[in-house]
Amino acid sequence: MTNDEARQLIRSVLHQVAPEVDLDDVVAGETLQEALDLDSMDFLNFAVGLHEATGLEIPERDYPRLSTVEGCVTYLTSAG
Amino acid sequence: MSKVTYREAMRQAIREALTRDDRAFLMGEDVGRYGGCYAVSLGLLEEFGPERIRDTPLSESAFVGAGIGAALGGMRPIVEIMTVNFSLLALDQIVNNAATLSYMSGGQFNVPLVIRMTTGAGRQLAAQHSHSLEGWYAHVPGLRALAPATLEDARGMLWPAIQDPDPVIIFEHGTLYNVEGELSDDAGPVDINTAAIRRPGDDVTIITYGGTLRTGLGAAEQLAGSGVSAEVIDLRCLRPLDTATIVSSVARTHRAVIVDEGWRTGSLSAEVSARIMEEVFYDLDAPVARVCSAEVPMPYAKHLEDAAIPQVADVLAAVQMLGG
Amino acid sequence: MTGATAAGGGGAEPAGGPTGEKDHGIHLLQQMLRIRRFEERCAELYSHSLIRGFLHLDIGEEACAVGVIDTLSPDDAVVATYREHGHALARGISMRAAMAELEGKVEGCSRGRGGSMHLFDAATRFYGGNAIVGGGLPIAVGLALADHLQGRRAVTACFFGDGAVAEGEFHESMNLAALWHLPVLFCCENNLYAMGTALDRSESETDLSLKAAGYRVPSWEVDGMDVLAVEDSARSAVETVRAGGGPHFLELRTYRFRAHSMYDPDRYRDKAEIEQWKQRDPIPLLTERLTATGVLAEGDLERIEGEVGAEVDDAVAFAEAGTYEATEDLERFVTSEPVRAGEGS
Amino acid sequence: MPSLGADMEAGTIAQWLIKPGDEVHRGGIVAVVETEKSTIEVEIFESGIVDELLVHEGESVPVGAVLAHVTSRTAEAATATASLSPPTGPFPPPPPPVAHENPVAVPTRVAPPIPAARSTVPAPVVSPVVRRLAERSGVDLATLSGSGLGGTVTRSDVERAAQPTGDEGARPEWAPGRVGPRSSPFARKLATELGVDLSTLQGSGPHGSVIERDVRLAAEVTPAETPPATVASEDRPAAMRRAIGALMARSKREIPHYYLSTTIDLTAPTAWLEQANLERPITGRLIMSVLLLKATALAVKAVPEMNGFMVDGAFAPSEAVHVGVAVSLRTGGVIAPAVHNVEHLALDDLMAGLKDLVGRARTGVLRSSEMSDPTITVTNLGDLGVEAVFGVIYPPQVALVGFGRVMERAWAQDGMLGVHPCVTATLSADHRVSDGHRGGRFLAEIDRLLQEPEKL
Repeated sequence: MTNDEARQLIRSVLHQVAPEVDLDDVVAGETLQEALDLDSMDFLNFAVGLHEATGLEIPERDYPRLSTVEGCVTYLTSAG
Repeated sequence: MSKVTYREAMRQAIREALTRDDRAFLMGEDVGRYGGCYAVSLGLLEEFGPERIRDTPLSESAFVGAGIGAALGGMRPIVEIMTVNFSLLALDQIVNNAATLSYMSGGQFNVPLVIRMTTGAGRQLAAQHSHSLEGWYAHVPGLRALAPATLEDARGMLWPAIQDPDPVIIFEHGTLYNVEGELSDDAGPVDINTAAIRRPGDDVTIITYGGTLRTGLGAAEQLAGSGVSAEVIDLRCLRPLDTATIVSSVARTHRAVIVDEGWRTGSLSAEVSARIMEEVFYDLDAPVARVCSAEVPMPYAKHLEDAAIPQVADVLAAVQMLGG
Repeated sequence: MTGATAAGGGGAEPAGGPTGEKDHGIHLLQQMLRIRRFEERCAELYSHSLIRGFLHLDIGEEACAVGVIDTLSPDDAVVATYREHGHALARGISMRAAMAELEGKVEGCSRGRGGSMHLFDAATRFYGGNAIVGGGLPIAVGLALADHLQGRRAVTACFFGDGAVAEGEFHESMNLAALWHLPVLFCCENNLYAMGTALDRSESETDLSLKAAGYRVPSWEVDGMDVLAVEDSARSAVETVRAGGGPHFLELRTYRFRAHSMYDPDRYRDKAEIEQWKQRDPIPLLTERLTATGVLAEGDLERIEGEVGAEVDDAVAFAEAGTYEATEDLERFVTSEPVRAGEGS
Repeated sequence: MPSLGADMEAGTIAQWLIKPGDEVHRGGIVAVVETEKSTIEVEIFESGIVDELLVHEGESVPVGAVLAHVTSRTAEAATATASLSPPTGPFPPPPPPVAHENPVAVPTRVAPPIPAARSTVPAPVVSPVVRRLAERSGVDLATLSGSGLGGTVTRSDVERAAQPTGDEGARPEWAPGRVGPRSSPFARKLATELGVDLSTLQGSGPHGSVIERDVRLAAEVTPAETPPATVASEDRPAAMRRAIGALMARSKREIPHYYLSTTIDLTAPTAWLEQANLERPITGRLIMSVLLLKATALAVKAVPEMNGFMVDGAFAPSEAVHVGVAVSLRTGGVIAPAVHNVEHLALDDLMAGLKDLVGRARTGVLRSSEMSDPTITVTNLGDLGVEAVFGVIYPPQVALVGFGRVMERAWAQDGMLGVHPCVTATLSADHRVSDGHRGGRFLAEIDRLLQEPEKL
């Protein structure tokens, strides 16, 4: 997966989880939870969405790696 | 309680009718030696003899008309027609005579006739053995139209039907004959005037009859899984319609989905929908939804037939549309 | 012609009634005159808009109804067509009840629900009044089946026209009655026209008795303009049917003098043909014979005409004095009411 | 002109077969008539001498018109004039155009499209509707000449006459100008019952229609005495903000709140949750909120006065525990629909139910029962950062439990100081039903239950 593809995927999963939010509002380095008001349920849904799109199991201990957009991109691209 | 099939329940009902009422007899194509096209009357020829289990030629109009005449003459005929599609060959007798004689004669004559026929799709029998034309018959004043969807009704509707002084048509959905279940040993006559609530619920009313009862119940079960409480009504008596049961349910749930294996255009579902509008319009929280058969002659191939007739998923989608 | 005997025919004796009494011939004449004068008045009332809907007159064909029905017993059943005023009157429905029905009054024999085409009467087992050509035949078979199953020795007389022979229900019913050996007397009133279509323009085989033969039903060709001939063959057939001889078929060769219905320009028939048949008008035919044999004495005909005229006047007065059923009762009898007269309940 | 069928209205004399002076006999054919359908011979039902033919060949006359006069030959009828016209029967045939004793009145030409039988009637014919319209519009009917059939005064005649004044009185109430939002019939009925002004609502139903739940939501927060909003097209968040404000104001006004707070060590549940989620696929994972909800629902057993409603000034405890879950909407506002019978739900089922509920709350497809029957509310606002939340009770409920953010804290246990995940649990409760002692017991019970997560 390329960086762009990863970004595109994150955007579309976020849109499903929280249709009102816009990824462009997120400043680099800012956590998604803070920037987009995601609660733990939203975050779980976000992880599930990524899982469904990629097949990655995403264990709970990896959650911190997903807290920023950059972290997500790295996570997804490095996973394959 | 015993385990019986719908077919056996129907056979028990015929046996009861012929045993309890000397005037009753069964006639139709292959009801005797063959045992009935769907084996409903298997064994009854041996039990009651050829005068009362009477094979007929392939003359739907003549033997249905003869049933009318015999009823006028004091008998209680049970006429079996193989499928609803074949009944069209006897439509003249049913609509022009059975349904009219009481009225045209100013109440001097009545026609205590029962006509049983198979209806519905689901068995890959294609476009001349599979249609659901119940709505056509339910259109006609002077007829009573019944759709037994359960074992109790298969067992219990025939007796009150033959005691009814007027013509009654019983529609047996072809996919039900092999349905097996527990039936009380003392199961007997049931009411033939009212609809039944087969599953109570609060959020949406699913209205079914005959072959679509199972579809409705299946959908309700799935809806329960996602927290939607669906009430399922089995119309049972298609004419006269039990409007009270329908509208009181919809007045509670505020939403209705009608599942009808007939074609949508000019269907029984249209009638039910209209009555809901007429009587409880101001209790509706969403437009009435209908799930009907596709407007095609029934296709043979399994996947096409499945696509043509109401499925659980279609009902779920309809409920979804209501925002229920 | 299978199993047919040329019963009746022109040679039958006038005093051929069951009792052999002179009165019988007069009785037949009077019955035919009642029908004729009744229907003539119907035509008049129709043109005055007092009778509406379709009105099919039997004029010219009276001998068929009178000759057959006179041989039936009260327990027998009659199924007729939409051209059934004659059959109803011959069977014993009162002229008052029939006329009131034609005027749509509640005193009519069908409470004004049926009109001209649907006269019914439970008391005389008169089952209509069926306006679907061929539709009455299966019902007749069923009535006979009911009699058979209940061990009653009754006969069902079923009237229909030559047009019905083209219907599937004719063939299905002939077959079923023959197959089950049921006591039905099929009476085909062959007036040569199915509405405006001549027999030879609608049937490949115009000898109708052959159709019956195809179902092994004994058939009789009868001069339908000669009431004595009709009666003679009908009596013989009814006796055989009643005795368990299975269904029989009478082809009554007759002719209607008037158009099919009131609104019929009658373009399909030659005027000469009509005039020719009028020479065989069943009423003068019987009158002449009764006169020639001395059965009908001087003044008898005038007396009968007077009685019949008075009966018609009375029926018209009764009908006009009749009442219309309240529209609140519009939906009564769509289905049965708990307590009812008549059989079958 | 005889009637030869119910659908025959008129006939044209194609040919007379008789002339004056001829003798005619009953049953004879006297004329040939052309109708719409065919050419038919006309039969006479009288015998006598023809006096006069009243209709010429080629002329068309309606059914019932007299065609000729025949003098009867019989003595008693000698003075009478027999005619070919029907007598006036008890059952009036349609068009009754001719007076029997006045053959002169036979129309010799039929005016299209129908015989203008009423054309000589002087006064204009006015329907009740038109009369009412005239009254309202101040139009004098006597001044009008009708443009309708047979001189009838029509609506448009009156409207034309009323035009200069531009009268508005005739405008029906349902005329354009009063269009509200699209709404279901039941929503309208309910809105009337509950005193909710539909025009202030945004629909969440099919095609954006206002449906039952929108009305109930509004009714919950808009007591009937609240003056209806005057701005028709207020946006939904603003409407909701107003609604929340009204409800919370009512709560604060009516309910004597008291507040308690305690900190709960979440070490055990956190460890349990980690382990539990390891065994689950990602789609089946649990979140801490589920444990908190379940613990709250079970704690109610020990302190039932937290669970139920104030009804008419008295507390009605509830057997079932329907936990209202405060869900903040990203567009602004908060709603607290119920998860039903939480005390009986296994954690996985509760998780599924919660997931479904939150999802639907945010997409606006809640059921009415979910909106109307929570017996206690839990707010988990802490999930988004704050340490503690002191909520306002949703009337007619009597308690609200708040959970703050799960934070790592220095925590002394068994004489040892360690870093533990902790949460601050708060209780807002109704003093009319319970007091601080019972409230404290309730929070302690939640704590106790959370320490044994495997039993939840």
